[in-house]
Formats: sequence, structure tokens, C-alpha cells
Amino acid sequence: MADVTPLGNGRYLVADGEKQSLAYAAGPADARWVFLNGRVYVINTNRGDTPRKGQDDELALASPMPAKVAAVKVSVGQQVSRGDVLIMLEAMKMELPIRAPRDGRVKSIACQVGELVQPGTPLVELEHEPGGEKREA
Amino acid sequence: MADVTPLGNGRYLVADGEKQSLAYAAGPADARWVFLNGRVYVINTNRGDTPRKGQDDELALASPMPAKVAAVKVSVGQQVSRGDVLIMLEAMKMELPIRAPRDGRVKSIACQVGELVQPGTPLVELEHEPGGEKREA
Amino acid sequence: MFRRILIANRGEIAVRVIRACRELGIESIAVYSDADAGALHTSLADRAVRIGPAAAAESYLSSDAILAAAREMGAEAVHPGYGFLSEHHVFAAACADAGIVFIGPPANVIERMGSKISARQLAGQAGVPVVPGDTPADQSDEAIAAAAQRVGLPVIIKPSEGGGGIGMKTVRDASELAASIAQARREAVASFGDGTLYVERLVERPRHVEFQIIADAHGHVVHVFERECSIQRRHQKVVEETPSTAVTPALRQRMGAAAVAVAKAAGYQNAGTVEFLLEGTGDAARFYFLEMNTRLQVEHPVTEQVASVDLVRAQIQVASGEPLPWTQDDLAQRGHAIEVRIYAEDPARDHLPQAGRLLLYRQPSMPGIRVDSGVTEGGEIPVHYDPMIAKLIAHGDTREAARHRALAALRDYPILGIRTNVPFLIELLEHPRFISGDLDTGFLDTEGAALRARLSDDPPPDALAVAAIDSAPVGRATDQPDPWATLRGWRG
Amino acid sequence: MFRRILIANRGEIAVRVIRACRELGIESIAVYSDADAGALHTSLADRAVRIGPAAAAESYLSSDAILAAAREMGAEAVHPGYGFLSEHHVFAAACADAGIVFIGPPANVIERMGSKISARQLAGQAGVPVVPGDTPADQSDEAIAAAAQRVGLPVIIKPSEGGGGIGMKTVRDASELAASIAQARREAVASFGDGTLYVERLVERPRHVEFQIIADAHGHVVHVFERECSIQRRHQKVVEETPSTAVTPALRQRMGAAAVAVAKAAGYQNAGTVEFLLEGTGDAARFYFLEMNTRLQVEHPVTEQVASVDLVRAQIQVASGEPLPWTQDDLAQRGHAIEVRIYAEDPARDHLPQAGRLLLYRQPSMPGIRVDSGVTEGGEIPVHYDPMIAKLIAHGDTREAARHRALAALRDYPILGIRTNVPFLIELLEHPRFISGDLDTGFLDTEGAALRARLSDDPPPDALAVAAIDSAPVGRATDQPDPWATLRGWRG
Repeated sequence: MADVTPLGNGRYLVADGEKQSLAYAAGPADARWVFLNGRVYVINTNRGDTPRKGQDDELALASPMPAKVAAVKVSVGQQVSRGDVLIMLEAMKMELPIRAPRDGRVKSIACQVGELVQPGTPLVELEHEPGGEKREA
Repeated sequence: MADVTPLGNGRYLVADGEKQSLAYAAGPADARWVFLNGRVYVINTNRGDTPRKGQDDELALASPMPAKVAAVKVSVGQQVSRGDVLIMLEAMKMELPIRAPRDGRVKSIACQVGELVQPGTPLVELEHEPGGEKREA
Repeated sequence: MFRRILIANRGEIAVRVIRACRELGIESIAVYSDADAGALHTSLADRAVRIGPAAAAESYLSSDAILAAAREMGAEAVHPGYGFLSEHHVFAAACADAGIVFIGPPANVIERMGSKISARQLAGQAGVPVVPGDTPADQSDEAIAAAAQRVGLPVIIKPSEGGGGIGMKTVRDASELAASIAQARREAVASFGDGTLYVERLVERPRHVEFQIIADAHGHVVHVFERECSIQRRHQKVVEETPSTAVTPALRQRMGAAAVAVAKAAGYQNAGTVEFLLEGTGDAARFYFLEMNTRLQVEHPVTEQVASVDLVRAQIQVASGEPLPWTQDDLAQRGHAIEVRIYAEDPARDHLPQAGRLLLYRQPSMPGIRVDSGVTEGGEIPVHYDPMIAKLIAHGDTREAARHRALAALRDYPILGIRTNVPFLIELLEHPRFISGDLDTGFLDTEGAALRARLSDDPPPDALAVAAIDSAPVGRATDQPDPWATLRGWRG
Repeated sequence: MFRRILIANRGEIAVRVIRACRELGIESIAVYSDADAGALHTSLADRAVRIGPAAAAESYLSSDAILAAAREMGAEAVHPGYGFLSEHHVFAAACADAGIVFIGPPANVIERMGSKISARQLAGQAGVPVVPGDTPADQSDEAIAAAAQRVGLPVIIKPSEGGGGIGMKTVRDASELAASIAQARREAVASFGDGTLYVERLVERPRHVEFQIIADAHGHVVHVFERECSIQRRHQKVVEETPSTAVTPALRQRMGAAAVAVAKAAGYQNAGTVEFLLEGTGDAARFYFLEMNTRLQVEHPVTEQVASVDLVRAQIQVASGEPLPWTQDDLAQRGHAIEVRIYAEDPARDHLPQAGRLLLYRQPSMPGIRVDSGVTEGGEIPVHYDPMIAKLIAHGDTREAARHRALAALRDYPILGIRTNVPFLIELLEHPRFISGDLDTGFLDTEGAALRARLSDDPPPDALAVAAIDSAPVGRATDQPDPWATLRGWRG
């Protein structure tokens, strides 16, 4: 494991053998941001892994930012494939597609066209059973 | 009085009528450092005035920094005039004279040639009665 | 010279203009929306006026609000920056009517060059080649589709008004025509309030090479050389540089003369940019007039670094009636400059724009590096505006020197709290095709996925070790020497 | 090219060299004393080696400690920066003996040019004028005094070894001779271990104008134009600029040729500076060789900005055996650059050096501004070393543009926790004589008191208001919108 020395003010010296690098960190333990050698990582130190990576599949079905719903491209019960556009949002002068992170079935839709949505609010719920064996009643 | 808005991280917006300036501040209440329009002020907000200014006369008789005593130019009881060199210090490759801040008499000398002195340590005590009316017994 | 200028913009370009005013001894007046009450440009100016709520349409795009502020504050001139009202001829005319100098070309020139149709006509009349294209008088979807077939596929369909790539659609197959025309029309209406569309033949593997020009009120026009801006994503420039690796001295002379000819034909004044598509490289390359941007360009700093000029100051001087500070013969290129745009976006998630608080933000400071930015540590990137938060410009005596400086600076540019494209830019500058200067406007379409793939690795052990340190219980912190420990009392 | 370079220095110049190494893909090795364990240069390098306690004699001035570190780390070359071991010919020779490249001239050249006596002889032989002076073989105080009378008062008495103004004494009246000789001798012995003194006629109202030269191992020597360094306090430079307001093209050509002639006569290699005293201005001015600094100069950045070159990179290239990257004809001056040195000192208290913690330190970042610094917010300025903490370099197309940029940057350069000369520099750059370029080396002797007097005002109401805000009880802070409030948890 690397030897880390806090230098204060968010700066850290990371030494690995004789080689060293400057790193920067900020944020709470469950989403600690780290800058190292030009890369940025968001690390959940409560769990010891990266929350953003782990949650991407779920987050992809919520709006990542305040936005307006431009179009709802699917309906409840529809089978979708990985990469299909489910919802089209508008923010910052751009169209932002919300895509299916994997194959699945639309369980519910929680937004309407024209609605202003906040980050994290679920827009679509997907069931992750491509085969459909566990379809609900 | 000016209207001051903290912007966070030591930054302040100072508005005076319609004109505004960015200011910076740091440090404790009894020696608060303020940067405004290229000038720096050290302000004692406990007393409402500037400690460094007010204490300059006294501080001048202590070393302002770690230094070596190169020479003691006066002796106890000697009358000195404003600007006279009392002690010569050496620090950072330079000679630093400690001068009399006003006319007076040397009450005591608290250092020796060759001694390493720390900042704030009194080196010479002056009595501030040029006329000598209140000379001590 | 003016005594007081209102800056009708926000972000890094407002900051840039405020600094130019300060150096000229001119009082600067910022305008801000509610979302920007704590923004850098708002606090940096000599005065600041609130002009409306966060929505741009009611603040930075509101001619009325900005003119009212200018009148109230007694501004003698308005600098529009880029974007927002910078190319709105109606706003420029309203300024003139109010007796306020619009720092840019006359309103009628903006209007004429703002229409791609009339700009192309003008360029053609000035003897400058243009890409074959058409704007049908009949603007029905069917007529646009017919025009596309006439010009010859592949084509680009784009709004006649506006710029910045908004609403531009490439069509290679006739089956895509209907959908693309509809989408372009929708975006044109939404962004510019005008759905007029223009059809142009697509030049394959073109470079985007533009020329900076500036003209005064006394008939002098100079060009300040080219900028290569081929690295674009969805028509948004990402990296710009000068000189272009494709432009030889002879080609530079021809293109520069063409740019000046367009500006003269337009009766241009102030700073502007003549954009060309370049096919091929070197003396034999062919160039086509694309459009003219009648304002300061985002990427103006590369020109400033290589030509040792101050374009914003020159804009202000020229607008106040002074002659151009340089003749064409005074100007020369020295060394090489590369600009990378720092966007608040997540490259790993299709460059999704990001908004939020900058938990930590430290700009690199090193020889040959300039950072133009509009943000500070602790500040908020609002959701309402363009996600570009800063520009990093590297200058060196050779292209490789500038590239290495840009890389060193990006690796020393921590931005935490929101995702940015910094890691993506590092990969881009290390790409063999970028290193060799083998660029075209499709570069990121072709190479973007491979670049993004290089970003998807998991945190290395060193990063995990750093994260672990201060997320430990606070009590442990006293084990470590922390120079900030003594400051905590007053930072709270 | 080298793969690994050890930087035998600290502070801003160590940082500068580390950055140059990084851009060249060379691994950088920092050395540090105990006082610098947390310093910027120590953490920025790829590797860092402790070389001794805080005292410079046992760390940065210790040839043995530094050579041991270089050997241990496998460094192929050592960059000495300026000061410390940069002009120690014994160290340069020891490097050569150890098979490590000393990035500077050969040891025998350092030795020869390090003695003012032999340097003047060499210049004279090369046909370059020198100021009348003498170093008596009899070094008794009486013989020195006699030499002073022979050369003709006023004179300067100075150590034959060393530089930077240490031990230099001006004598205008014979009655001051004895005391000045004794003091110069004392300081010469203390600083350089050699009490040999040199006596030189004082040129009244001279300018200090120096020429940057650089030479490779293949016989090529170029000069990179002049630097005007007349603004000095106790022979420490405070402000440097290029071009000099006194130097015309014809004079520049003559002085540049003289500088190259000195370098060639010395068999010089690598970067060096030939210092001249200049009497008068323009084509008719007379110049005298003063001395040669056989190392990189503190003020090298003004040359880099105006000539668009990278002197540190060129040093490394030349030391590795590569030819100079430029011919004389490649080099040209563009615009004007002004450097101000930021000292940790209190101008109101006779420029007393300051040491302590940087409670707040924010470098300005704006177009045309470069800051070379060796410190960070929260860092400690140790008492053991030179009090210069940073250099601010402003570049513009004219001298006035550069001056206004420097002023704008200084007014946006908060340094809190220790006093600095920033307020003094602002007054200096606003002085009518500085504005008009009417400079001589006595400028600060003549004008310094008036400049300092302008600093002695009490805090204005606005400053008191700012101070009052956060020194209020912590509970009150919640009344104010504070963007940092949400961050407190993790900053603690």
C-alpha cells in the first residue's frame, strides 16, 4: 500500500517506493473525490469501492441533473435492449438521452413530457430480467 | 459602513455605495489579516484597532524573528535617542538593527552577543521618559 | 476612451473583459442573474447589477434588462462577449439607438453576416470560394429535402440563424432526410426563434481552419493568422491551436487575404472570425468560406499568445474610435499555442453536462500556461448555462513544447466535486493522430470512443489510499502533521 | 537526453526546473533540508531526498550531501539553479569527477569568471570596456585604502568572490574608508570564506543592464537580448524588465556583441549573464563590463516571455550535448515584460525579512501574467533562506500594457500571515520615474523612502468591516450565506 502524507488544504503526497505524486481529495467519506495524475475518482471509503461505478446502472434511470422531460420513448411493460433511449431530457441547451443500462422490461414510468425533474428523482424503473422468467403478476 | 458579504474560502465582497471590491481575510480576531486593493492590514477586532501598529514601539525592542545577537550597542542606564541602534542582530544573511523607537533610557538588557533569540523575546527594555522626571529608584 | 463599460455576459469571458477594462483604467460593470449572484464575474467587476432570474431568456438574453442596466449605470459601451446577445443585430441596433457603443460590428453587418445565405453570397461576390449549398425560398420539409438531393449527398442541414453547431444535422442517406430536417427545424426554432434551414454539401474529412480578423473605423483591416479548430464534438470545439499543422506560408497568405476580403466586402468593424473548411493540406489545399462569426471567439487566446496581441483591448480601442494598434506587417506568429476547453461534463457518460459545487478547484500556474476561467473553489456550476468552465492555453516555441506543457498543466489541474473532461483531454493530447497533427472535423467521431475507453479504469491503490486518509474519523487527523490545523478556528 | 536530473536547489527555481524536466519527460529528483520537508519543490518532484538539517551549509550548500544524493538516486545530471552551489567551481568539478553532468559551464570557466579580477582581465582582452578598478596584491586595509584613492573616489569596495551585493560598500569620502573596508572584509569572510577585496570606481547614476547569453558545446554562442535591472535595494534586484528603456537597436547590437565576445573568450557553455553598467541612454551611451554570472538568473523569465524561448529547457538540451535550438537570427524581442520579485519582508520596517505561515496565499491568474513561485497556501516560509517567495512576470505588447498588467495582478495577489513587499511594488510601479523609464541603480535609494511613506496609512473602514465579519463569534456566521458551510464537515 502507498504511503500517504496529508500536506494540508486538500493536498496529499503519495509515495510508492521512491516515486511520489501529488494528489488532491475532497468530499465526504461515502463519496470522496480524489485527483491523481490527471484522473479523478469518486470513492466510497465506507464500503471500500466506488459508489458511482456501482450505482451507475440505477442512476442511469434517474435524471443526473435538473432537466426538462422532452420525450418519453417507452411504455410500461415494454421490453427494451441495452442502449435503447427510454427518456429524452433537455438541459443546458442539449438533448440528454436516458438509455437502458442493460436488457430489461419497463416496470414503471414516473415522469411526464414537459415536467421539470430534479437530479436523482427516478424517471423509469426497469426490471433486469431479460428472459422475463420472473415477470410480476 | 461598508456592506461586506462573505463569499467563502477567505473571500469577501465589500460594497460601498455602488462600487465594490474583492477582499481576503484570514487569522484570529486579535490579529486578523485583511487584503484589500493591494494593501494588507492586520487588525485587532477585539480592540477595534490595529495591534501591529499599536504595539510597534514595544515590538521594536524584541527580535522580530529567530536571529543571532551580533552586537549590543548600549548599556543599562544609557540615554538613547530615537533611531539609535541598540542591538544588532543577524538573520537571513543580513544585519538587522534594533533601533530606539523614541528617546528614552535603557532600563535593562536581556540578551548577550552570540545568543540565538526567538521572536517576541524582549532584548532591551526602554523607559519612555526623555526628561527623566519619573526615573525609578 | 470609454470610462465605463458594461459586460453583457458571464463566466470566463466576462472575467476576461473585466480584466482588460481594469488594465485600461476603465470601470467595469458586471450583470448577473440570480444563479450568478456569487459568481466570479459578479464579484470581480467594479460594479454589478442584477438583471433577472436564472433563465437566460430573462437575464443574459434580455436586451431590455441589459440596456436598462447600462443606462442606469451610465455605461458608455457594452461588451457582449460571445454567445448570448453578441450576434443579435437587434440588440446592437438598440444600443446604438440608446447612444451606447456596442463593442462589435455595426448592426447591419451582424445581420447580414448572421444569415449564412447572405454571408455566402457576400463571400462569393468577394471572390472567396464557398461550399456548394442552397437555402430554398420554399422552406417546406419537402423543398429542403429536394435541395439536399440537388446539392448532392452527403449534406449538412443547419439553421440559417445561429451557430455553435446547434441544430446542425449530417445526412448521408436519403432515408434520414425527413427526420433530420424535422429535428433541425425544431432546434432552430427553440434556439433562435427562426426555423429557416440551409443545406450544404458535406466536405469529407475537412479541417476547420478559421482566421482572426480585426478592423477599425478608419478602413484598416488586418488578419491575425489562423486557428485550427478541427477537434470538435457535436460541432462544439474542444481543442484549438495555432499555427495549423495543415497551413503553409503560401496557403496562409491566400486564406488571410480571403478573410480580409470578406471583412472588407462586409464593411466590417471590430474583431471577427472568418471560418473556412480546408480540404487537404499545404500549398495545394482548397478552402471554402464557411461563415463569419461577428464577435470575439472563445478560442481567441491562442491567437493572443502566438501573435503577442491583446484582442479584447484592441476591440475596446477600435470601438472607441482609435485606429488599429498594428498594421499587417507588424504582426507575426511566434511559437505555437494550444487551447483545451475544460467542460463540466462526464466523458464516461456520453459527455453528460455536470452541475454542482466545486469542492476543490486549483488552477495550474506554470511558465507557458494561461488559464481563463470564470469559477473559484467553493463556487457553484449552475445548471442553466454552457458547461464550459475554463480554458487552458499552453504556449511553447514548438507544437511539441506546447503540447507537453498542456499535458503537464492538465495533470496539475485538480477539479473535484463535479466531473470534467480533463482526463479525456489528457488522452486526446496523447493520441498519435493528435501528436502527428493529422486532424479533421471527424476526429472525435472516429477516435472519441477509443479515448473514452481509456478512462474507464477503476481507482488504483494509490487513489484508494488517499481517499482513506481523511475519511477516517476526525480524531485520527491529529496523528498527522496538518499545517491547516491552526487555521480551523477561523475557517469554520 | 538525460533520463533523471537532480535539482540542487529549493523554492521557486527548483519548482521551475522540475516543471521543465516534466515537459521534457525527464524524471526530477528534489533535495530538501529538514525545514523544507513540506515545501512545494519537495512534493512536486518525482522523487525527493533529504540532504540535511535546515542550515544551508549542511544541506543546500553541502557538495558532499548533494553528490551523495545524486549518486544514490542515479541522477545523470545536476541542475544547480541560482545561488547555493550554482557558481561553486569545486562542486562543478566534483560532479564531473563523479561522472554526473553539471548543468552549467565547465568548472574552470566558473572559477575564472567567479573572480572579478580575472573576469575583468578577460573582458579587457576581449576588447570589452571595464570600469576602472584594482585588486591590490597587498590586501592589507591600508593597501585597499590606497587603491581606492588611486582609482579615484567615489569607489565601491567589494569581495572578489561572491555576488548578490553581499559585502559591497560605497565610499564617497576618504574618512569612511577604514570602516567600510573592515565591514566588507568581515562580510566577505563570513559569506564566501575569502576576504579578498576589490576596489572599483563608482559610475554615477548608472543603469544595470545585463545580457542573457547561451552557448552550446559545438561553438555556437547567442545572446537573448538585454534585461534592465536598475531597481535594486542593497544590490538585491527588485524589478527587472526587457527591453530596457535606455537601449536602442544600435546600442543593443554593440552590447550584445560584447556579451558574446566575453562568452567566447571564456570558452563559455550553457546559460550565463554578462552584466554591464550603462552610463547615459541611447546610441551614445557608454557601457562597462561588470561581471559575468555563470548560471541561470533569477530574472530569466522576462527574457523567456519577450523572446518566446525556454531557457531552462535550452540549458538542459545544451548540457546533454545537443546544439542550441536557435541561431542569433531566429531570436527577436516581442512586446515588453516586467518582473517584480515578491519578498517576504515588511517594507514599513526597513524591509525586515519575514518568516511564518501563509494563512492565505492566492496567486493571480490572468492573461499576460506568469507567476513563478515556490510556496502554497498553508505553507511555512522558513527563517533559514532567502526571503524571495515568488516572481510575478507581466507581458504585454507595450511597456505600459505590461505595467498595467503587473499592477492589476499585484492588486489581485492576496498573501496573508506574513508581510510582503506587494504594496511597495504597487507604489513603485506607479511612480512617475518608473512610468517614464527614468531609472538608475540609485532609484530606490532616492525614491524608496517616499514609496514607503505611502504605505503607512491606517486601515480604511472597508478593511475594518471585513475584519469584523468572521472574527465575530462563530454562531453569527450562520446569518451569512456561506458556500463553504456544507464543506465544513470534511475540511475539519
